[in-house]
Amino acid sequence: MMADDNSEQTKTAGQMPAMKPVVDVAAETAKMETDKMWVIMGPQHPFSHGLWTLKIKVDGEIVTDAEPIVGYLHRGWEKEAENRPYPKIIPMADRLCYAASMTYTHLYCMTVEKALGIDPPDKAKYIMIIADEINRLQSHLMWLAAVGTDLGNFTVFLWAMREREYWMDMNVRLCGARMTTNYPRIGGVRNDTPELFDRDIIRCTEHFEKAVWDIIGLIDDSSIYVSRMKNTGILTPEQCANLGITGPALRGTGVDFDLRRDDPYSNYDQIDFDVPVLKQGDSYARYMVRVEEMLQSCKIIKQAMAKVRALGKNAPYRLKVPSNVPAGRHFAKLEDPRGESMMYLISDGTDKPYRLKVRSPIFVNVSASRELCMGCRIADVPAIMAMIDMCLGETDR
Amino acid sequence: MSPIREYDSSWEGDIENKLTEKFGDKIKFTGQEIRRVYAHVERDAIFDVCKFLNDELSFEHCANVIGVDMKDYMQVVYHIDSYTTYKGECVELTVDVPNDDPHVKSVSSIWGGANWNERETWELFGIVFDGHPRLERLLTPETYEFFPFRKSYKLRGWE
Amino acid sequence: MPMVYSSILDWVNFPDIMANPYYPFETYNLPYDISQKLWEIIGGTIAWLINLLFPGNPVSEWLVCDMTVNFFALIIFMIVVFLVVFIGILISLWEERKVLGRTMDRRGTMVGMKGFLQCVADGFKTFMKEDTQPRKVDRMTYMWTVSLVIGTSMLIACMIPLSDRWYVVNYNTGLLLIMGLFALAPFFILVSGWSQNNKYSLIGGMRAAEMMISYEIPMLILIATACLMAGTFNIGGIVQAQYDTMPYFIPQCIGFVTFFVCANAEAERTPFDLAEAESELVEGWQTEYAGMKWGLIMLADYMRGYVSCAMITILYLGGWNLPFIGDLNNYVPELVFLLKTWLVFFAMIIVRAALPRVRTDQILNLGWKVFMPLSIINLVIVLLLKMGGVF
Amino acid sequence: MTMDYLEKYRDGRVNTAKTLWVMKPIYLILRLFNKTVVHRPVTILYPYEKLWMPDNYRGRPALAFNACIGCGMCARMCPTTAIVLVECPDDEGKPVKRPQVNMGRCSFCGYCAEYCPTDAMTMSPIVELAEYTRADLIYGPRRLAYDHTTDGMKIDIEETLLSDYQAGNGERRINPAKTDRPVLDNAKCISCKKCFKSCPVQAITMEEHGKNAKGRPILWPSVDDQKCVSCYTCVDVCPKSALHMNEVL
Repeated sequence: MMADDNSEQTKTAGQMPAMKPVVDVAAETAKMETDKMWVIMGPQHPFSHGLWTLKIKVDGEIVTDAEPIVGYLHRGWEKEAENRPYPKIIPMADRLCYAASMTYTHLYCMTVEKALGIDPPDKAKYIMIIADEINRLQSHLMWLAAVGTDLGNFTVFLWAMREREYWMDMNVRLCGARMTTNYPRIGGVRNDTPELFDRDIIRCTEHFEKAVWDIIGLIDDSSIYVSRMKNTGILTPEQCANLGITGPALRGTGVDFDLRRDDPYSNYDQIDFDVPVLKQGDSYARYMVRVEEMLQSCKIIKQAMAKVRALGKNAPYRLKVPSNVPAGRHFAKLEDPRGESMMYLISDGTDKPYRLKVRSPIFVNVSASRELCMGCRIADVPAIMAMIDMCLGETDR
Repeated sequence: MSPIREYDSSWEGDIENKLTEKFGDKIKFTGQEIRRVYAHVERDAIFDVCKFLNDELSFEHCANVIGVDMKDYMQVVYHIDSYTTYKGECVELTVDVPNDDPHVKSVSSIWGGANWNERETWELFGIVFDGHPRLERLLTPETYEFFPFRKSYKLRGWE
Repeated sequence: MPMVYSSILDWVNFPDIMANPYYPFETYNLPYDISQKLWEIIGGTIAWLINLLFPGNPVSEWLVCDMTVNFFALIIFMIVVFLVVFIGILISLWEERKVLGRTMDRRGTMVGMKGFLQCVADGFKTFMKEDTQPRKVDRMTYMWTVSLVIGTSMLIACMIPLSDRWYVVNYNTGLLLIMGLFALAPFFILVSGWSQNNKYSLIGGMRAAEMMISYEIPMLILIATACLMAGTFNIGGIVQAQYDTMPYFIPQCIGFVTFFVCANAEAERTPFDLAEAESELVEGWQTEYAGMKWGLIMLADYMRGYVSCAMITILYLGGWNLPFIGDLNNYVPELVFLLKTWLVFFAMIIVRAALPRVRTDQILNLGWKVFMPLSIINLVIVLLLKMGGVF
Repeated sequence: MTMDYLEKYRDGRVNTAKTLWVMKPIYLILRLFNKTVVHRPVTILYPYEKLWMPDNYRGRPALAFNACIGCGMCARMCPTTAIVLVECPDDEGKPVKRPQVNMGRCSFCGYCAEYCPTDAMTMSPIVELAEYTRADLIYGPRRLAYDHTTDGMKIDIEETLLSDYQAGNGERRINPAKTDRPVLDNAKCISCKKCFKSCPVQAITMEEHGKNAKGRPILWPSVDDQKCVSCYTCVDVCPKSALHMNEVL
């Protein structure tokens, strides 16, 4: 409905199944008198990747209500940030999301740069695009691994983890750490790209573009996988936008919106890439959007690497910034692997923020789990919630 | 949903005009950037402004509801996005809430996505959202009787 | 007439087992032969020692008489049959771990003997664990059902004949007996799931029952088809019929594939492990079983996997005979049988590595809308072949 | 730009005729099985084999004891307060201040190595830090030593000044330790010499600027530009906040 109509999607949209729940819950329950029971999945449950609970009310195998419970990991991140100088928040921002730590660090640095009124050098921006996309790939591969285990296949888990390891190595090459990278700085990045990094990352990209087809063959060419994901957790685009769902889940319903293209930050407007959009609005569409995003990330990395190379070895990559930030209110948005993340900073002229608020995409996405899970079967619950790609570090903050 | 339009620099002025026309001096514009509109709204008008934004201007995504403790008063900040008519546009609405009467009308009936954000703001700042379907503790334990993100709540620790 | 015993060799003699009047089988039985010879050695030595102390006592005589030899030989027979099956199952467990590891680009278990000793270590670990039991379970059903699941699995695993000389029973309806015991477990699982007072277990038990009605009927039709083709319910007869004509997976290729999938479901292996669906129902019907009980359940799972593979070997792959080698088949048919079983198990492992778990409604659809027609088609083909006089 | 994957799979591979189509995954699995049986899997046998790590890998912090000047920049920048300065004897037995790192708190962010003005603190590639008690995790200055420090492990801040960048002279990179210098607010100074005593590089000398009403000399610190490493020690110890760091932008 929202994507441009000249694309092929319109042609195929007619063949898609009508958007209705798998089972008509109201009719089913009217027919027979059965007892419903609450099944509490979590906080220690194989399907909850992290510490959270999903209470589902089941009628036999059919879910009639769902209620997520979060907060087991609440650390008071925002309050703690109010008591530290600006540079010391960067390692903390790494800990917001373990799968794609650099996106949050980048977001934090962008917010403070905005408050300082400076624009980081081009080289830093392109390096951060590379780093962001590496992290997007890592996060998506971790999600792919989780999809494998959630649907009961361990092979996909390990194959995806194997590919993720190469991107982890790229992280190590770039900044010396695998997960909590502490790489972006206010006004640039920590260090220049190391020697031979461009060669390594192009190799890694080319390897991945080939290797991902194996995993795709394992999932998309397997009728069991596809039938497990198709027609489950269907949302309409109106519902999706209203519930605040962002990211691949939103694009899977047909809303053509990507912050990288529609609200460009950090030189993303200089880079040519496609935003995958599908109209089905089911778990399989969300899956396909994410896989295509991984392939697009590879293209972005190649282009950004070419731009970094063109800028030369001596181009500046880190600006010196004052330690005190002038008073004001600023926010920045960024397309996280999981959706739209946002930081809102109120500075009061000292070297510590007055208030720093993080908008986490998962926090809002997971609040829609009732609408996602209604009418599906228990076996579908992991398949549907896997497409949300839970990450508790940012949810509970 | 409405049709998609590509970005045009006249959008911000457009939004300002439409909002001013409808709400007059209840809404005060404090700034403007590319794809950003900043406004300050009176407390009693916030629900109507949000409804107008959603229904008429097709701002269908409420990104964020933020509570801020300004010591003398409190603030609620809304970030509202559009996916279609004003694609990529973000409106920031700020509402002042007095300390002794921290009530503001809930917008979770307009945007389902505001539901948890408002719950979080209530539990951390004590700002009550009238008409919220379920104003309960979400992140902190239910036994908490204080609002930990207020400035009056001091951190204890090494730093 | 009292014999004169002078040396140990007089006590330990290996008579023809068939000559024993109490010999419990009709044909030659290798494990019984081994057991009897073992008892001849053990019992003969004991008898000789006692006779040294008390010459001419009746106990020594009793220890080597026909009836006693038969009795103790049967006890040893049980142990021998069980041990061979047990080691076979441990090898299939090891095979699964290694093959699954290699398909996932990792190494599998690495503890001793190319990882085989990991089975021993795991067994040790589960036996050492504290045997916890939730307070509110229905104690009797909780213990009994799991014992029955383990017990029946072990029983059928031992009852599978490894060759025409390595068997426990040789009924004419031996196949039906095995299938009857094989299909019992889902009932126990259902009751066990209820008895644990746990929602996951309850749903898991329900799923086991739900699943059984979907795969059991096509499976029984397929078995009946194979028996029809061979003209007998006797396992030896089926194998011999295949040796005389051809392995049945050639004429019954549809049935072979269908039976393979059904056997996967019967053994509750990964595409069909709904009853213990790990991602949604923590450990399914096994959730509340801890320590040794859980270890035995795991072992029972592999026993059922072994039985499934053995059934496929018997019904479709020609059992313990290899074609074209004639009399060479008489040397180690048991090993041939086990190797074929492990080969089928390898295929099961590959399927496990490649496919995710199906949903409950999907397996019902699959059972009734795909396997049922396929098995009927298979039956029709066999009937046509029979009527055409090919078999 | 094209979307290869979506073009291929948009409609979904599965239709009713192919409901049982599972052969491609099985083929892929067998292919990998074949490969890993002939060659070896990608996993490594960890305690016996280890991955190659690049020079800039961030394991535990390592300290070159004699290169350290005890300025405390690492302790100041540590986001988890894992580092404290302790007194310990140097090679000649004189008590000096050196950092001590609590590995139980360390978050391996690398700030200590980055901000160290003399590159005495580096990040070593050691990651195996398990100990039996928490007290064992506290690494004293001597225990922090690491013998195989290479140039690749040293990380320096190479910042471009904002003024340079805006003037188009963006290629000049500079370490803030070379530009930022403490500046004295003369009115606040009480001539207590605390900055002079605490300066780790003896960059501060007390210069006399007349006498006060009581006849005592008025001593104001003056900073030697060459020696100063801009470590904030004097700023921190100043009891009247008379010194502040002048950030050159």
